[in-house]
Amino acid sequence: MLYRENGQFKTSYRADLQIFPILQDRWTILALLAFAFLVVPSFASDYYFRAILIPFLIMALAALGVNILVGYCGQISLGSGAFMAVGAYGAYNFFVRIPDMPLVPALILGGLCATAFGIVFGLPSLRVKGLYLAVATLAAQFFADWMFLRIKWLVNDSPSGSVSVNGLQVFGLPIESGVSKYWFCLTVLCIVALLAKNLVRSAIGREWMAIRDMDVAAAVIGIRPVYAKLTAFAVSSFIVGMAGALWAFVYLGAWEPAAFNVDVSFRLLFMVIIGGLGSITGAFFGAAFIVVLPIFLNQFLPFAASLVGLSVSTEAASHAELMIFGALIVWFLIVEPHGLAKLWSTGKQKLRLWPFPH
Amino acid sequence: MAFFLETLIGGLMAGMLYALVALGFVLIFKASGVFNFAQGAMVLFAALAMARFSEWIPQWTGLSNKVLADMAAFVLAGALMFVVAWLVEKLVLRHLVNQEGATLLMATLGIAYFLEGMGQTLFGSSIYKIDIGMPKDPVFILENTFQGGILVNKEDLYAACIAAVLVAALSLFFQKTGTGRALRAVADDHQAAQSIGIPLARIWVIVWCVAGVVALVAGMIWGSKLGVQFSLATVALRALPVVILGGLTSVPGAIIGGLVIGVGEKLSEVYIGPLVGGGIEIWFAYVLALGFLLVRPQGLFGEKIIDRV
Amino acid sequence: MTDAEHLTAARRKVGEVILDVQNISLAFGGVKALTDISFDVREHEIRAIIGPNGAGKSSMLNCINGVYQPQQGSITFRGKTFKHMNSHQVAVMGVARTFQNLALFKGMSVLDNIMTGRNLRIKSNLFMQALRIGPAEREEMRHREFVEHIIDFLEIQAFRKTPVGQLPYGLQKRVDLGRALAMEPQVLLLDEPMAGMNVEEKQDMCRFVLDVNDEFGTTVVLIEHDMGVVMDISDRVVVLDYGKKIGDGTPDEVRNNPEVINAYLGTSD
Amino acid sequence: MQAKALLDVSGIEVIYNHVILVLKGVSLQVPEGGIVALLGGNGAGKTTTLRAVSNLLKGERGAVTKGSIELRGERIENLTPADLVERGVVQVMEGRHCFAHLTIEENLLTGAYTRKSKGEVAANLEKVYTYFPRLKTRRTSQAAYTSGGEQQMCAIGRALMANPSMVLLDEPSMGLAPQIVQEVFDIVKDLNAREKVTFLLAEQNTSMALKYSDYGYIMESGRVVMDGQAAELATNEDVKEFYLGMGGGERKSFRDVKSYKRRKRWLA
Amino acid sequence: QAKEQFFPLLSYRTGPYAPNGTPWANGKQDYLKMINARDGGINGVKLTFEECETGYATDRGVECYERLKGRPGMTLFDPQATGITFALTEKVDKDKIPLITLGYGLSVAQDGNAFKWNFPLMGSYWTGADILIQAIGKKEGGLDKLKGKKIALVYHDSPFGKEPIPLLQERERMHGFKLDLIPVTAPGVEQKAAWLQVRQLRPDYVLLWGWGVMNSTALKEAQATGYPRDKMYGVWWAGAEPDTKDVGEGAKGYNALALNTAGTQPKVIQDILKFVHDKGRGTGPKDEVGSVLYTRGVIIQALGVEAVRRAQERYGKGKVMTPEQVRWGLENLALDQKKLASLGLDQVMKPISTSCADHMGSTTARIETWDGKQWIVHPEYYTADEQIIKPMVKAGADKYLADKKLTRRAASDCAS
Ligand SMILES: Nc1ncnc2c1ncn2[C@@H]1O[C@H](COP(=O)(O)OP(=O)(O)OP(=O)(O)O)[C@@H](O)[C@H]1O
Ligand SMILES: Nc1ncnc2c1ncn2[C@@H]1O[C@H](COP(=O)(O)OP(=O)(O)OP(=O)(O)O)[C@@H](O)[C@H]1O
Ligand SMILES: [Mg+2]
Ligand SMILES: [Mg+2]
Repeated sequence: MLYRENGQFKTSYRADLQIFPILQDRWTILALLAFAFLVVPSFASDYYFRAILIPFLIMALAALGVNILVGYCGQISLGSGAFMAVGAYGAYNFFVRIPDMPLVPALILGGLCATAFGIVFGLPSLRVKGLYLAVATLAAQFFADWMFLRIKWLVNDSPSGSVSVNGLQVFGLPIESGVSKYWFCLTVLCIVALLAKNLVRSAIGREWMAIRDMDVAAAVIGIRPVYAKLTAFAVSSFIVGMAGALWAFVYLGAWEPAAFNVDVSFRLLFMVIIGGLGSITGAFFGAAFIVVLPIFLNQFLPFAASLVGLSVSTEAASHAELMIFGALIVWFLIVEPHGLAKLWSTGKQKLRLWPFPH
Repeated sequence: MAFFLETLIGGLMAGMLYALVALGFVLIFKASGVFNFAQGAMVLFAALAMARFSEWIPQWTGLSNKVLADMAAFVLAGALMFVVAWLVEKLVLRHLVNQEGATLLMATLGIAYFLEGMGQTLFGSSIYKIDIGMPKDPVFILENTFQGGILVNKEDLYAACIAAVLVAALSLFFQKTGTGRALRAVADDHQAAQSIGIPLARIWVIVWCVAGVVALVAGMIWGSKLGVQFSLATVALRALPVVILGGLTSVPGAIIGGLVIGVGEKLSEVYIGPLVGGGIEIWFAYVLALGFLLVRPQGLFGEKIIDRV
Repeated sequence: MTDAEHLTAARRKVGEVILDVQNISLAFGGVKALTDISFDVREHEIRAIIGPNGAGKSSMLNCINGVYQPQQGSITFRGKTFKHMNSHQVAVMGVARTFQNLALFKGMSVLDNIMTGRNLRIKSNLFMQALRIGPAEREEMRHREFVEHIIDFLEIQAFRKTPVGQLPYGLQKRVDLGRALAMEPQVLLLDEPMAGMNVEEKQDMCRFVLDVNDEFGTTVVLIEHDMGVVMDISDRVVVLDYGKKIGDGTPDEVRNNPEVINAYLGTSD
Repeated sequence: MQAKALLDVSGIEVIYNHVILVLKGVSLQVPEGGIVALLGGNGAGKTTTLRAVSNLLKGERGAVTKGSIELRGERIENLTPADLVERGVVQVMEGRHCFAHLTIEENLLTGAYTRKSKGEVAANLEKVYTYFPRLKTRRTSQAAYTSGGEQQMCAIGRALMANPSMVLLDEPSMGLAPQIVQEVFDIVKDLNAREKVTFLLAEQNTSMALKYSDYGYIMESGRVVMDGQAAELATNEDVKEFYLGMGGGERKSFRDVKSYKRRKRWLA
Repeated sequence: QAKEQFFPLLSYRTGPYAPNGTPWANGKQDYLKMINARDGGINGVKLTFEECETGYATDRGVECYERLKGRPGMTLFDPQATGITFALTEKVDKDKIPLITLGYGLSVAQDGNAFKWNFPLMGSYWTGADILIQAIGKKEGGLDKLKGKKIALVYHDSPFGKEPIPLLQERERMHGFKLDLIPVTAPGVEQKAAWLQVRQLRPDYVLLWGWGVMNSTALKEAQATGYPRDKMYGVWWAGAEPDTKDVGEGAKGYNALALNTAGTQPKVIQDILKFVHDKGRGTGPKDEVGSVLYTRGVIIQALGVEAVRRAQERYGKGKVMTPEQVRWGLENLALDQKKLASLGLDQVMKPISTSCADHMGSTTARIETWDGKQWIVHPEYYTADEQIIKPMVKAGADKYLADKKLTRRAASDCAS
């Protein structure tokens, strides 16, 4: 019985209201943070930073944002790619138009642009629900795709519509190397995750969940659906917009609207579902699953095949990758329909009982 | 005027083609409450099968009659879709009874990935041809009334007729048979349906089969228009506004939705597009659907969304 | 009911009319759920609504708290008359409610469910909540303390952190009540709070309702099919039948009203 | 039990979600043509027991991990619910579960899914309508928009449409007006007497349940803690006190019991 | 340490563009295999490669780049997609790895003084568009005859499709034709509205700027709306077998730019067949060897190999070149007709010679026509008009440098 809360009595509500009320969790999280901030940079190669960790962190951030809207407030959205795009292009415009614009304020302003866009496209949610809303939010997606291709001003008159940024720095420190980019993304992610966690365990988070679970009952206890839904759209699109700006600035460096196409929207939705709706940790699991797993499979499959003496073409490997990825999604869902985060907590629950079966 | 009519007719035709894909979504949603994300992949898979079988069957059997070979390919592809349906039930749906919509949606995503990989592995990822003898050249009608006549695409006309027949048949099936009722019951509440003896397994195999055949027909027609290749899966995105505008649960809604969206997007592209630089039809279709939803949140013919304490 | 019991009832100072329902009519398409219903509820009393299935009892509550908009009639609450109210306004005025078909927030824990009942009273804004600095945290703690009292009161301490969806039906009903109580309502509308409970659990539930009524002076409007409960704890009873009011009065009056016997109680007992 | 058991549940354990152990070895027998009541407080595991029998656990992510369930001597743990309906076992689920989008009549007709003869189904429909006249007047409204009691009647009626030989009733009286409750139990008695339908009945309304059943089991925290002939149970002092609210013989007023707090239980 | 020159091969064999990406990738691989088999590598340096599937998606492309860029013997990247090119342009500058984008990518990157690491070899969208206008002018009997004519650009609604617009507008100003822009939303499976517009506008010519499924769909819609295919001119990415094969007779008469010839006669293709396919080591199906995109893949790889060879001439024969040395090689390519002939490439491409200022090296192309079964290349060569393109490239590059706060390369930098 390594993992349990027995014997940890809380003597005040403050203690019980901590993010991680269980001692072991607190230590784990501290260790994890130390690991991420200090240990990882000491052994990870540039490839890991640039190709895996950074996209993972940024997508986890975006998934976190989407999870607020979809997982906590129950408003299924397929417009996340658009919110990312608005965040990216918004930040870009502030960055290039205002001389000496520092990076962090540009990101935040980009996030705010996404907030405004999100609120506008969130208005239909006051009337349209569920899958109907999900499909309707695709309007935002396709509109944004179109807007950034068509409105020259938004791309600083670049004829082809592709834009780029360089010379990123924070407080005078250049954000160029893989490690510095990684630290920067990780810091942003940690701060946002903390704020998001605070929100979802506060009154506003409970309002979102109430609206999600039973909106009529929520209204009866005095929750205003308009306020709850629109704040969810606002907060979510702010975070997603920031993630979009990071994706563009830090990961891609140069991008075209297609970098935020409808595929991205779908992938974000998948991340939150497979990770676990309504769970901050779920966003991390989901991002890992959807971002990292295919890359892993892509490299692992030829290797695995070579072990058994087969040589597979890239083509066959990519097809097999699709199949295995699909099969894994299904398999995980069958094991735990509520996502990886739930699987995780069930695992912990078992650990609590361990070594006794019941 | 002539041009307006041309656009209108073109829009109607395009709408019917969308409806064909939309139908697949509606069927599965109606019968199991699952939003089938794999519909696009099923269209692709079925079309790939059909295209390759019609190539291979003459090689395998020495059959030289093209029509017969095509027919055999259709049947074989249909059988393959049956196998898919059976496996989907056996390996996926059966284990996810009574789960939430989001979970099921995600599972169909897994199925979509799997089918895409499988399809390309089995049948190749190049571009293939389905030629079922659809006429490609335009015809002109009302040449006396309008100078130059009005252009109608014959291929689309045929396709529209096929779509209409399919929809009519399916509507009848849903309205007139006890199975139709059972399907709706399953969509409402898996567990309750089980408790009164509706065999979910059989129902799901049936529905996925029918959806598979619809996908095959859609794949055949779109494939003959576009060539059979991966992009076929993306026609699903064009069909989504149709589905929600018509209502997720309504078979006739797919047709009406298709017509509205088809006409709306073509007219907008042709008449509004040039003013704003063009390329608006896809988001316009979605905005149009959204506009309808604001008036009727369940789509034109969808079942009312139940909202009660 | 014995005389002694009436005495207890009398000792609680039943006050002025707090809620007055006037000529409410409500129809859904062809179905007339309510026809011209009027009754009043006095401060601190326990007012029961009874009637056969489909009589319109739940619909009546829905009208009072703004879920349904009656086609006719008005509702006066503390002297103010409303034709239409939305649920939010009603909640702000201090009317809370439980539901017949459990309307708990399934994905949330018991604690969070009850905490939502406090939401109207939370003053800190989004940013303060995100940062959880001083005032926001203190506020959260204050409400938490209040909610803990409710949890103690309802004896569901053991399930504090359990997702409500996993609780047995009877406990869910209690959580539903807890959520309503967390609003510190002046009027509490209860829709079959004791359905699906055995006698002992009903006794517990009665105790909760009576305590709330006694200690906080909360006015209670109660729908219940168990005549034992209704007759024992309510001060006055309204009887509905197919949307019409067929009786109104003290339990004894109602019990002896031939129309009520005919429509609802039946002769066997 | 004297008569040959139609249903024999022996020592089953049920675990939800791989971790929550709910039934800890429940055994019970239902004789052919009997009415057996399953009593117990909230969360005792009555619903879970019924789900285990009708094989509806899977949808709740629960599983029977120990013990066996036999119907007419045949192991049924691996059958689908539909197979069970084919064998005549139908469950009325707790919490109604009507098909929200279907009308009342459609709900009832889906209940007859397993039956072939149109004529019999029509006759059966009429029979249900005579049992519950209220359903007839509401036959064309969507189930979601009917009152709680109407939905409960619909759920019961729907199960009867399958012409079952055994019915698992989960809290049939919940939310029904007293008259209708009476009626439901009369129907149970009637079907039992005339059509030899067997009933397993999970019920909170203990007095009613004991009045109409032959045999009773009392559950608590996932175990059967007492069983016996219904008449015996009804006179047992403990049962009287805890389940019938008649400690000391007389029924207490709900107003008076308010002061006494702790429950006495057989198990801690 | 074995002497190996490593070629990362970014490709897409799945996804919407797989039919086009696959032969391209096959050509690239087969050429490397052939050089190893025929010549034993470059002056004894073996060529190695690894393919990485991008699925045409930018983020996967970046991942592939990051995965492969650190390999020993790293040579250069050819991302095979415009979106990936954008993202990599930012990165190669820091990592100092050359990026070749033959016939695609950024048109302004022709200016080697501004874009040190980008090599849009053999043509950009501006040169392509320019040549198409010239060809149309020729057909009309002179560029001055274009006055009053209507030309519609049906384009893939993405940076790829929008690149030619500035040049076409420039030409529009010069010759007085009217340019209509008709975007097609990616991937281009539904073009009814676009072609209805074409029918309404009745342009004299349609320029088709598509990729993947968009091309065959456009041709089918043209057929369905009765627009004459011989009035249609496609870019070189709309002129390969996958674009027309399943349209067949319906595309007869359709023209497209030919950046290279196709067919199995050229010596280089024969060599590939002989040294690779006949040995059973071919990458794709044998009957696709020599198709348009396959041959383009061969040329891309050949230029990469020649850049290495050129660099070896300066930095030491038989040595493994660093990416920086390869860059010098790319910047100093001088493949004249004789050299091409010796490489067996003389029938598939024109001579090319690059310099510090000009990273393109050649701006010639021909026109090809689909005869219902195959592509027939017309003999005459067109060369893009320097007068028009030079200033545009300069202006674009200057704007790029200004936006980025960068300066042009010093003359001394060219020597290194
Ligand atoms: N799906 C589930 N997941 C986890 N736990 C469950 C689930 N369903 C029921 N339980 C737990 O199993 C126990 C028994 O529940 P069950 O519903 O069988 O009780 P019951 O006797 O029917 O109670 P009631 O009279 O309230 O209906 C309860 O403690 C409940 O929390
Ligand atoms: N939203 C609605 N749409 C249509 N009909 C409705 C709606 N709400 C209620 N009804 C109908 O109004 C009538 C009264 O319903 P209500 O729920 O008020 O009954 P009730 O008295 O609470 O019954 P029960 O004791 O069974 O809960 C019922 O016949 C019901 O079908
Ligand atoms: Mg009611
Ligand atoms: Mg129960």
